[in-house]
Parts: sequence; C-alpha cells; structure tokens
Amino acid sequence: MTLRLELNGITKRFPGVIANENVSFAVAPGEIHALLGENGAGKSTLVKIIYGVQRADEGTIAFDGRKVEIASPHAARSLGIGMVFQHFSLFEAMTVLENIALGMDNPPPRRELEEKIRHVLNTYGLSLDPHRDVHTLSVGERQRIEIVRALIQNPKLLIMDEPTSVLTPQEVDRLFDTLRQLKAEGCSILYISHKLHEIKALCDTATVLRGGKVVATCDPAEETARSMAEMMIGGSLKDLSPKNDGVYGEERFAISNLSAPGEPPFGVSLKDVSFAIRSGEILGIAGVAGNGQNELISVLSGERTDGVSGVIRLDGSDLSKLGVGARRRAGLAALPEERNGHAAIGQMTLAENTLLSARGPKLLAGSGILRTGKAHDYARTVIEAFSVKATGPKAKAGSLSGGNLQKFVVGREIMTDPAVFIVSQPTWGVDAGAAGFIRQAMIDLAAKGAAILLVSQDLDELLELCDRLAVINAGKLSETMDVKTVSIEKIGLLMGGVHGEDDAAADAEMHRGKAA
Amino acid sequence: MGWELEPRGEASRKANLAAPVIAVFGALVTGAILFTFLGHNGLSAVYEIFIAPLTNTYRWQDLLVKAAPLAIIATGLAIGFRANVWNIGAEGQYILGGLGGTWVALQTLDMTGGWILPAMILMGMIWGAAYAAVPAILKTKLGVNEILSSLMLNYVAIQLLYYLMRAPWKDPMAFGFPQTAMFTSDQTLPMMASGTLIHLGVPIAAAIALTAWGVMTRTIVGFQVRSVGASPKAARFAGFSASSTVWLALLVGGGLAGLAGILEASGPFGQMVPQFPTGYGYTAIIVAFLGRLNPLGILIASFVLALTYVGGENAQTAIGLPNAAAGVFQALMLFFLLGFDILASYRLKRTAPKPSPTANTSGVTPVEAEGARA
Amino acid sequence: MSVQLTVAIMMTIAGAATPLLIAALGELVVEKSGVLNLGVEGMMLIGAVAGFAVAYSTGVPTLGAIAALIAGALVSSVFAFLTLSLMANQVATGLALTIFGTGVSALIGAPFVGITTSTLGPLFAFDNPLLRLLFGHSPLVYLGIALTIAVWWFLKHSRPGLILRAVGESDDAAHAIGYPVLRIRYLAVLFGGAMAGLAGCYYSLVLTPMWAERLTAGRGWIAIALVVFASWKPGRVLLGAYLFGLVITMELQAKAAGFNMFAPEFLAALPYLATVAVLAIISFAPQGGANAPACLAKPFRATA
Amino acid sequence: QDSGEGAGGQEPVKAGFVYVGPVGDFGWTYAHDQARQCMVEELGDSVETTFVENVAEGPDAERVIRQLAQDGADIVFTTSFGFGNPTVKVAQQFPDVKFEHATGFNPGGDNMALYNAKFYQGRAVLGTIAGMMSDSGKAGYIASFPIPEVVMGINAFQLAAQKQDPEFTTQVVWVNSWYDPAKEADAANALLSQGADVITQHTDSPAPLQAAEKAGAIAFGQASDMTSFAPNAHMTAIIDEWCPYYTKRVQAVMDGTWEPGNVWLGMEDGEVVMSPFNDAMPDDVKAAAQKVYDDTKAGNYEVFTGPIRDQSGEIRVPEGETMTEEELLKMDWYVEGVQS
Ligand SMILES: Nc1ncnc2c1ncn2[C@@H]1O[C@H](COP(=O)(O)OP(=O)(O)OP(=O)(O)O)[C@@H](O)[C@H]1O
Ligand SMILES: Nc1ncnc2c1ncn2[C@@H]1O[C@H](COP(=O)(O)OP(=O)(O)OP(=O)(O)O)[C@@H](O)[C@H]1O
Ligand SMILES: [Mg+2]
Ligand SMILES: [Mg+2]
Repeated sequence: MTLRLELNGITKRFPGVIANENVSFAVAPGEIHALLGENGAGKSTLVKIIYGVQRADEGTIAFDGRKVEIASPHAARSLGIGMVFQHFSLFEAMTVLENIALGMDNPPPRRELEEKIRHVLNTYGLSLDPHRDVHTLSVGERQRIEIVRALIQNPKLLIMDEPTSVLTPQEVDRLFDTLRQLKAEGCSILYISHKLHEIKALCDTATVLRGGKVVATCDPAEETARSMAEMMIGGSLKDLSPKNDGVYGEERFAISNLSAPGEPPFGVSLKDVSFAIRSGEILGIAGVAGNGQNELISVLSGERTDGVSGVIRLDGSDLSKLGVGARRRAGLAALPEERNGHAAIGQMTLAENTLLSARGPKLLAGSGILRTGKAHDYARTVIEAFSVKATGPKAKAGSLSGGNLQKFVVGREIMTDPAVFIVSQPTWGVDAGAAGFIRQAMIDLAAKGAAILLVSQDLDELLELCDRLAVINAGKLSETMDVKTVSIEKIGLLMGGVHGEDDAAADAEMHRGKAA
Repeated sequence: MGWELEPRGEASRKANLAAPVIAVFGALVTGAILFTFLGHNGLSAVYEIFIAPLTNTYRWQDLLVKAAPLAIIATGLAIGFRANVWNIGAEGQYILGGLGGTWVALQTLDMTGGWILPAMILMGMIWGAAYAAVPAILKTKLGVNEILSSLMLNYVAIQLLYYLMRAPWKDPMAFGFPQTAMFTSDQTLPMMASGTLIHLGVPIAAAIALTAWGVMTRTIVGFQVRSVGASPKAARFAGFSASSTVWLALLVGGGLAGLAGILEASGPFGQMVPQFPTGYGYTAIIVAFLGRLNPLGILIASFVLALTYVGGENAQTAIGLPNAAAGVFQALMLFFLLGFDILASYRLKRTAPKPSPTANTSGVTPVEAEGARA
Repeated sequence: MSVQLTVAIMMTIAGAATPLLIAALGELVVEKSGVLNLGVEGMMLIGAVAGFAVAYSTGVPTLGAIAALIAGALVSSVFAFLTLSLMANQVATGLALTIFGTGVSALIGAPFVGITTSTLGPLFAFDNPLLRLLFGHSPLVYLGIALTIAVWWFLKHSRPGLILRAVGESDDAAHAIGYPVLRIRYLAVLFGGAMAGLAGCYYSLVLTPMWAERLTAGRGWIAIALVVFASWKPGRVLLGAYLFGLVITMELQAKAAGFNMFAPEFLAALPYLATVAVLAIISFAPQGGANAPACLAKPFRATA
Repeated sequence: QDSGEGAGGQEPVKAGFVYVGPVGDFGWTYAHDQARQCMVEELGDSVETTFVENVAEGPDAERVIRQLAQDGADIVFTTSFGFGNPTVKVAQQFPDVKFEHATGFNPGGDNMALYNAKFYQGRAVLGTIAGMMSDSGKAGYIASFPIPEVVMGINAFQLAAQKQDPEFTTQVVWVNSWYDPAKEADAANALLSQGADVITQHTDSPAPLQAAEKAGAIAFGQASDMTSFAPNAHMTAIIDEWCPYYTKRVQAVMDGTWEPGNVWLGMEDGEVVMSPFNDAMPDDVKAAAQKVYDDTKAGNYEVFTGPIRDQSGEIRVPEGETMTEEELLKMDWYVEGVQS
C-alpha cells in the first residue's frame, strides 16, 4: 500500500531555534495521526511545511508515493492537502461563500459552488448559511467555514491544528463524527491537540515531538493521558498539591443582578448574573466561547462600565462605579484570555508590561511619573518566581512563547496578592508542564485566602481546580453546582443552552453552536 | 542568492542611529550622480545644498528659524502617531492657529500691553486644537477614519483663510490687497537677541520637544499614549480610555500645530496673508517619521529638512541649480530615510540559495528520483 | 436654458470630471488592496509631463497617453518598493512621492514650456449638439466610463478582484491561504500609478493641452477625497466625479451668468466638506462603512 | 581689502532676482526671467545674475532676499506683490544694497525702489478689438483676485470696448488663483457657453486661449505672445517688457547713479507692448487698435477719461477729467457694463 504522506528528515531552522530537526514519519490512507508536543515543540511549523506555508531547510516529502516540492498552499491544495489553521484565516467583511471561494484554487461559478457547499454540509451534517457575512458568525460557525473550505476540495489529507479549543463537548463530538466519516472515505488526517483524551478517543497513531525532534511514536489507545504527557515533556509530571477541601472563609466577592448590553455590533449581553465566592474558594465558569465570558470579565474588571447595572461587592464595598485602576487598588485582579494584545503588549518589554496592571498595587508609578527602576525589579521578581523563560525584564513580551508569556502575566497578577483573582483560560494552548505550574499557583493563591473566579472551556481543568461550577450560556449564568456532584452530561447540556428536560426545541438551538 | 529581512529581537540602538546616517549618505551619493547626470557638477551641487549652509553662521539662524515650526508641529503629530492617531490635518490646524491669534491681534490693534502676545498665542493654540477636535469627535463618536477627515479639513481651512483675507479681515489701507494690517510691536514675537533672526519660537520649539520627550518616556500619560498605540485592548486592560487618548492626541497635535501657526504669524510674517500656509503641516509629517516619532529625533530631523530648503535655495544662487532639482533631491533623501528606517527593526541577512530546483508556476515539482517510481 | 448651453455645460462637466474619475478609480483599486498612496498628485504630474513630451516628440497623442500610463506606473513602483518591500510608512512616503513628482516633472518639462502639440481631442466633430454630447468628447472621457464598469466588474465579479479585496481585508489570512500579498499589492499600486499618470495627461493633452509646472494644481488630492466620498465603490466614484465636476462647473457657470450666491471660497471648499459629511454618514450604515478596507495603510510582513 | 579688483578691471555688478513662481510658468515669472536674460544680453559681462524661483511670499522670501544680499548682490529685484514687506525689512538691514520691488506700494527706505507697469493701457487695446469684433457684444473676463491692478484692467477693457459698442458688456469670473490651468479652462468654457465670444484673462496660463480656440472665439495672450497655443483665436497679447527697466536700473548701479523711485511705466516707456496682430483681424480693427496703441504711446490717449459711470449708472469721473494715478492704484469699483 502506498503511504499517503511520508516525511523524511525534515529540518527547519529559525534564527536561534531549530523548530524541526530531522523529523520523519508516515501517514497511511485513512489514518488519523496525532502530532503531540509541548508549546514550541514544532508541531505548527511542521504542518505549515506540509501545507506549503513555510519551506523546510532540509528533508523530503512524499505524497501518495511521489516525492514532491510543496512551494505554496496552492501546490498543497492541488495535491489534495487541506488545512484548518490554529488561527482562522477568514475575511470578516466577506460572505461565507466568498471565503470558501478564496480558499479554493479553481472555484466553480457562484451557483455551482453554492450547490457544492450545500452538498458538503448535508453529507457531513453541518449547518452554515453561505450568504452570511463572517463577522456576524460565532466562533464555532467560523471554524465550520474553515472545515467546509477544506472538505469541498475532497482532500486526501486533512490537517487540523488545535481545532477543538473553541467548541462545546457536543460540537467536539460532531466534529469527531465528521472526521471518522472522512477516515472511512479514505481521507488521512493529521491532528494536533493539547487535549490528550481527545487524542485517545480519535487517533490511530501519535507522533510525539520534543524540541523539534521526534521522540516517540505510540498508539494512543494503549497509552494514558499521563503517559503521553510524560513523553512530551521527557520527564515525569508533577502532581498538583491538593486543595484544602471545604475550608472557606467569609464571602469576599459577591455579584448581584449584573446586566450589561452586548458590545456592539455582535456582542452577547449579560443578563442578571449573580454569584458569590468565599475566601479560599475557586468558582469555575464553564461555557462555549462567545457566550458572554469575555463580557463578564470586562465588566468585572471595569474595562466596560457603559450601560452596566448591578452590584459588584468586594469585602462588602461596592466596586461597580469604579474604573479599572480603582478596582485594582481595591484588590481585584482580572486577567483576560488573550495574552498578547490584551493582557500584555508584545512590542513592549516585560518591565513595561508590569506597568499595565501592577502600577497601582505595586506602586510602580506615582503622581503621574513612572518608576521605571521599580518596574524593572518587579518584572525580575515575577520572572524568577514563575520560572519564566525570558532573557530578562528587558525582553520584549512578544518574544516569549505563548506558555511563558502566560506564566508571566499570571505571575504579574498573582504577585500583587489580590483579594479577588478573576482569570480566563489561563492554560489555553499551554503545554502540560506550564499548565500545571499555573494551576498550582492559583491553588496556592486560594490557600492564602483569595477568592478566585476561573473562566475556562476546559472542563477537565474546571473539575480539577474548582470547588463550585456554573455554566454561562447566551449571557445567562446557571445555578452554581458543587463539582463533586455534577455530571458532565448536564454541564454539556447547559453549555448548549438546554436548561431543563422540558426544553426539546433547545436541541435545535444547540446545533447552531451558540445561541444568538 | 538573495537578501532577506530578519526581525531584531530587541531594537538595536546602534542600528537606530546608523540607519539615518547611512540613508543620508546614500542620498548624497545618489544626489551627486543625479546632478551630474543633469549636467551640473554633482559634487558641488551636493556641497552647496548640504554643506555650504552649515559653514555660514547666518544660515544657521535661517535653519533654526525654518526648523522651529516643523519641530513644534512634528512633535505634536508624533505623539498622535504613537497613539495610532493619524492626524494629517496639521496644515489646517496650523492655519487655524494663525487665524486664532490674528483674530486677537485685530481686536487689539489699538491697544498696548504685554498681555496681548500671550493672548494671541493662547488663542492660536485654542483654535488649532478646536479644529483638530472635529476629526476627534468624528473618530470617537462615529468611528470616522481621521486620516481622511483631517486631510479634507486642510482644504477647508485654506478656503476659510482666503475668505477672511478677501473680505472681513482685509486691511482697508492695503490698496485692496487681501491681507490684514501689520501687527503692532506688542503683537510681534520678540527676537532672542537683537541683530539675530532667532525669535522666541526657536527656544519654544526646543523646550516643547524636550518636554514631550520627558512626557512620553517618563510619565503615565506618555505610557498611556504608547499603550493605546501598541494595543488599544491592552490599554483598556490597563485602565486607559482609548477615546480620551484620541482626544488627547488630536488636541495636543492641533494645539501645537496652532502654536506653530501663531508663532509664524506673529513672528516672521508679522501679519496674516493668503500665502500663510506653505505646507509645514505636511512636511512635519515627514519630519515626524524621519525623527522616528521621538521628540529628540524630531529636533534633528526638522533641522535636516530645513537644510534641504535653505540649501536648495543656496544651490540655485550658487550654481544655478533649478529649484525643481533641489526638490527632487529633497524627495530622494526622504525616500532613502524612509526606506532605511527598516534597518532599525530588521537586519538584512544574506540567504543561501535554496537547494530546491526551479519551481514551476504551480509550485509542485515532482522530483525525478528513482525511488519515487512506485 | 438653450440646448446649446445645456450641452456645453454638460461637456464641461465631463471634462472636469474625467481626470478625477480616472485617478480616483486607480486609487480605489490601490486602497482596496489595503494600501494608501497619497502621492496621486505627484504621479499625475509625471503622467502629464510624460504624456506631453512623448506626444510632442512623436506627434502621436495616443503614444503620449501610453507613455503617461507607463510613467505613472514607474514612479508608483518607487512607492511600492518603499512601502511594501521596505515597509516604510505609507502616509509619509506618499507625501514624499508628491514632492518627487513635482520636482521631476518640472525638470523633465523645462524644455516643453510654452509649446503646443497635437491633442487627444474628440475623434469626431459634430454641429448637432446632441451628437456632440454623445460622441464629441475626448476618447479619455469614454475610457473613464468604461474603466468604471471594468473596475466595478473586476472587484465585484472577477476572481482576481475577490483576491484583491481579500488582501485588503486581511493580509494575514490571505497570506496564510497562499496568496502573494505583496505581489498583489504591487500590482494594485502600479495600476493606481498608471491611472494617475493617464489622468495627468488628460490635463496636458486634452483639457489644457500644454505643459507648465504644477499643471494639475492639486487635483490629485481631490481624487483621493473622491475615493472616500464614494465609500470605495466604483459606481459612486463615477457619480462623485461628475458631481464634483458639476460643483466646479456650476460655480463657474453661475459666476459667468452673473450670480454670486455664495462666497466663492465656500464653493471651493464644498467637495471637501461633502467628503467629510459622507464619511460621517457612512459611519451610521450597518457595520460602519465596511467598504473601507480593514488593512488600509497597515504595513504587512509575511511571517514565513 | 580690495580683493575683487583684478587685472580684468571692474568687478561685474551682481543682480539677484526673486521669483514667486517657476520660470517655467509661461506667465508672470517667465516674463521676468526673459527680461533678466535680455538684460544680461544687453549688458554682457559687466553683470552677473542669479535668481531663486518658487519662493513663497512671507518669511521664505525674506530669507532668500537676505541670502542674496549676504552673498554679495548689488541689486535685488523682488517680483511679486507679496515680497513687499520682506523686501522692506531686508532693505533696512543692508543699506548698501539696492532693492527693487515690483507691483508694491510700500516705499521703504532710500535704498529701495518700486516699479510697476501700466498693463491697463494694453487692456484698452484689447477692449477696442473686442468691441469691434464681437458679434454677441459680450466678453468673458477670467480674473484672479479683486486687487486694484486687476480691477483697473477690467475697467480699461470695458471702457475701450464700450467706445466701439455702447451695448458691450464684460462678464467677470473670479478663479481665485493666478495659475490654475484646469480651472481657467473651465471658466473660459463656462463663459463661452453663456454667449461670450471674446475671452480675455488676468491669469497666467494659456488655457483660456486654448478654450477659445476650440470654441472658435477670439482671445488675447497674457504676459507673452501665446499665438502658438491658439493660432486662430489669439488676436494679440499684452507683453510685459521688463527688459528696458532692468537694463536701465542695473546700468545705473554700475554707473553709481542709482536713485530710489516709484515708477509706473507704460507704453510710452516701452514697458508695455503689444504682440503682432493676428492676420485674421480685419483691417479697420487693426487700424483702430494700432491707433489706441500709438496714441497712448504718444501720450494722447488715456482710457480713464470721463465721463465714466460705475455699475449703478452714477457718474464717477466727470466729462473731461482724467483719473489720477493715485486714484487708479486704489480702484475698487467697476464701470458700467461690467458684470461681476
Ligand atoms: N516564524 C518564526 N520565526 C522564528 N521562529 C519561529 C517561527 N515560528 C516558530 N518559531 C520557532 O519554532 C518553534 C516551534 O514553533 P511551533 O509554532 O511549531 O510550535 P508548536 O509545537 O506549534 O507550539 P504550540 O503547541 O504552542 O502551538 C518555536 O519554539 C519558535 O521558537
Ligand atoms: N514571526 C515570528 N518571528 C520570530 N519569532 C517568532 C515568530 N513567531 C513565533 N516566534 C517565536 O516562537 C516562539 C513560540 O511561539 P508560538 O507562537 O509557537 O507560541 P506558542 O507557545 O505556540 O503559543 P500559542 O500556543 O498561544 O500560539 C516564541 O519564542 C517566539 O519568539
Ligand atoms: Mg502555538
Ligand atoms: Mg502550534
């Protein structure tokens, strides 16, 4: 049998880093092949080479038994390679149809293309309106465009780079159905994810990269998530020290009847959100991306105050009329999910980045003047305490890898000793080692008596860290539930917008991935 | 064999300084070749434009006087550009600044007192800032692109000037010529030392640039501007309001352009005339970029730009170089400086030839290898 | 108003509108690809002088127009190299390009001051006013209208047009799915330069057939205003150009007829005021003037 | 130290010129530069000239004038109205240098002179031709700015035309620019389409002439012979002949006889001349036009001689009286028949 894809000695160097070193492996027709590795292990680089976005410095690629040079994505597509990127490559102001046409090399005329799209949607049980403008769509729908774009060209090899981080468990199941159907049709799939249980459920083979080199090949079904993680980091995984169960203090952070209009033009509005967190407690908020999580964080942090109603109490005093800086001084630290460009500024140094949020609590500025020396020292402290891999406080934030930057911004907030810590997706796209570190830091902070609100789409993380859990859907927050008694199914249904067994119609709503 | 640009991890201070020097040198060499090609002595042309003015103390005064308004406007613009606010309406704000001060002057023609000139200057800044408030409102309330709105308003300002000169503000004693009365001595900018041309605007320009430098690097406001420019979302995270930064940037930019306007009107012009706008607002944009949006760099850049004007005139009289050739040389230098700017943030790297065989247009090249024939 | 007068006025409007139209269509394509070239005035001057020089030297005005096209594209390639390959700031480079075009055109044009050449005038002469209105214009007037349709079709219905818009919308996404962002922008800028050159030679070969320094007297800036005024739609550029032509002509016609309703300065400022007003109005449209290319004036560097 | 006096004898006089436009404008600046070259031809090696073109009116002009003075100019000609104040300022700083300012009114000190030309005399010739040749009795006048010089030109034109055709009217269109070929062309077209069959202008480009040529109307050149732009329409042109004045003044510097002054020279001084009449002009028109020219030159004709009525029909200059130069230089009203 001819192999679908065969890599031989692929090497790719970037200034100062070898992203891929002598990588060789093969994918058979109809095989779902996982690519595993820590952040920066070289997975994305490798698939970009296969898709012709980047060129390898050395090594050869054979496709269907023939050696090929893949000089561009066009070349890749004409061979029958499709790709769904880690970061979407969509054109917001254009329609779904135009976006799909742009992803094809020789799209048929409009009408025919529309036919074909409908055909693909039907075949794989997906729903999407070809005439909608992309900027009106949810994240899940956007990913579907990328998938349709790839599928419509009948690929023989489909590459997916971290596709599930934005989907509900139900949507993930649906995606897996699609992928299995493709596999049955003989399409090969190269699949990248940090979610190891998904790999176990889906993949036939896994190639593990570390520092750009292939360090292991395994059958995921035979492995545990832990054993695969240990292959990735090349050592044994540390366990989190246990939380001190049930030892909570006073109520520190209480939200009542918080409502806010959605951010124009398409944001989700918050409706009557209420909850309370006690000292030492971690409250988790689960939910599909785009259901009001970002709105909630920005309203709690004070980034948005327009049209917001309700009360936000920290240790009894109302913060709801205060701005960002005043809330920080009152002891509230809030960290949004996007690190580069929201929680940090890539072009600025780490020292300057401490000024963004710690200038108040850490007195890094006074009477309008910056204390640059102090900021520098604080950055150094954070780097050391959180084992951030960086050349020093003068390193540009953008030069850090995602995981290291995440450690830095989490450290920057935690080391201000906040009374309340609100954090979104602290370990998104972060490898197992760094994720463990960050989770431990949060547990330690709670142990010191802080109240923590953790917003995440990673259910495993929520179940592991939180004491109680609520689900956000379409801007409404469910009842909070004790993690010990809650069922995954119930959370999944709540995430999809089903609030009771009476609600049959909600199933349809769930299919759209997100309630408008 | 090719060249490739490779980003620098940390901005290189050395490259930051070297890039403009290389650029100026490149422009000089190119200029010399060009002028030779045009039938002049290329080297002497470059000498007359670039060196001769520097060897003459009178020309130094001219240079400083010419550079002052450029530096003031460019400093204001650079603060905006740092915040990602692309005010290119400085020309209009400069005109309005001149008009604002002139309005005060016309009300006070028969008064005396030391308060008059400060009042004129203040009013100039207010009118300049007020004119910049138009794009600010449009941007913050309606999201209108300020590049385009501020550009359009420049032309409106010129017509307003023409209108005021032609009718309401025309000096009745000027034989029907469209211009205002001459300003009185209390309305005129004093000279720094008698016998020189250096008026008060020159030290004001230096002081403004130095202050701006301090503000941008050492204060929270400066940090706010830089943050908003680098990432509006991160700035919001830091508690900085994007729209107040837009206001700040445009009001400061407009106010400084207005200041430059009234300093020119009350200084070198001594009255308001239809020929008042001479493109300082546009030139200052270039100055801001040549100065790398850094107030200290802007001081140097404004001087260099002034040199190309003064030197261009010098070359006309000294060797009969046409004005157009001086203009071409000026443009060449700008091209070089703008082009070499990239060396500050990227380094040029020689790339080894790719081992790949020639790729055909589709990009797929089946390689004829023995093993490949299945 | 007599038929003669009406026709004459309409002919004048077409004459005033055509160069604005051609230059603005070029700039529209440039901006749709995500590039802002403020050097239109400079490129027009180069086109004007090149067109005149070649028409004069060869005696064939059509060759002049072709030379203008090429010359405009050539100078715009300087802009393209600096802003695209070297990522220089587009606003500053565009301004520098205008300084460059002004100077170079004056240098090249010095020997041509004060002489005339055969022009790109109407192909047919008619006494009948209606026939004259329909067929009595310079070929460039028809070209301008044809170009509008072509650009409209290109952007709206052709695949290269779709790709061009995509590049202006999100350069990173376009790059990721394999489109050569820089090459596309280069081509757009060259097209814009060619059109500006052609528009410039409308002055030196049709409207005021001669060469003099600064012949275009700031019309390049109106062309840029026009693109915005038209909210990046070719059909509206046509409408806007003729509307601007109408405003310019009506101002002069009103004066010629002895009316002085407005201060002349107000009428002169009107196109710019109208453009600001349009900017404000389109911001109320859903998705705040989504026609504005999202990447306008942002530098792009491929990360690969 | 007496360094300059070499074996060759006398050091040449250095004359500097400051121009507001480019020498390639084929209008105002072009005429001055032609005169500069003509003066050099007349005086030969004994004069050395430099010029700076495209000088903005205001501080830039002041700088350029000063630079010329510092660089050793003996006499500086500043050739635009807006150079007046800068010239006065620099003249005060350089008492040994002579300054000559064209078209201004600010006399300055005793090293500064003013000079201007009576172009309106030429406008009377144009008006005569227009009055005789127009069928529609309506001329279109493209004007720059409403300053006295332009106003008196319009009036002179209309008065002369009226003498030939009492019903004659002159329609003025202001273009608010000295030089904007496209706008001038559009203005001419507007006037032509509204029934004017004569086009004349007080702006600098040949564009109106070209428009007239296309429309089959007649028109006149401005500042220099523009026949080549409109062989059929171009009847004649008023030529600014600055050369005799420049030659005389530089010669005076050489001779050490230079005196400040304020001259307003006309046809009688050879400063304003007409270019050759177009052959297509009927003989009687040629004769009438020639007569106005000859009479003016001889001092027998002054167009601003009463009775002159203004637009409201009121007599402004009574029968038999002639306007003084001072009155003319302040003129801000229009004669009967001017529509503006
Ligand atoms: N464009 C680039 N320029 C320079 N270095 C790069 C570039 N892209 C990637 N690298 C380097 O290559 C290494 C591999 O990066 P890559 O993005 O392939 O990692 P990854 O395995 O996909 O990580 P993650 O799991 O976080 O997505 C990185 O550590 C980085 O140092
Ligand atoms: N365009 C680039 N140029 C230079 N270095 C780059 C570039 N892109 C990435 N890198 C380098 O790659 C390293 C890792 O980047 P990468 O994007 O893979 O982070 P990451 O860990 O994958 O984060 P995430 O999973 O959130 O994308 C960083 O050290 C960064 O310096
Ligand atoms: Mg990554
Ligand atoms: Mg990756």
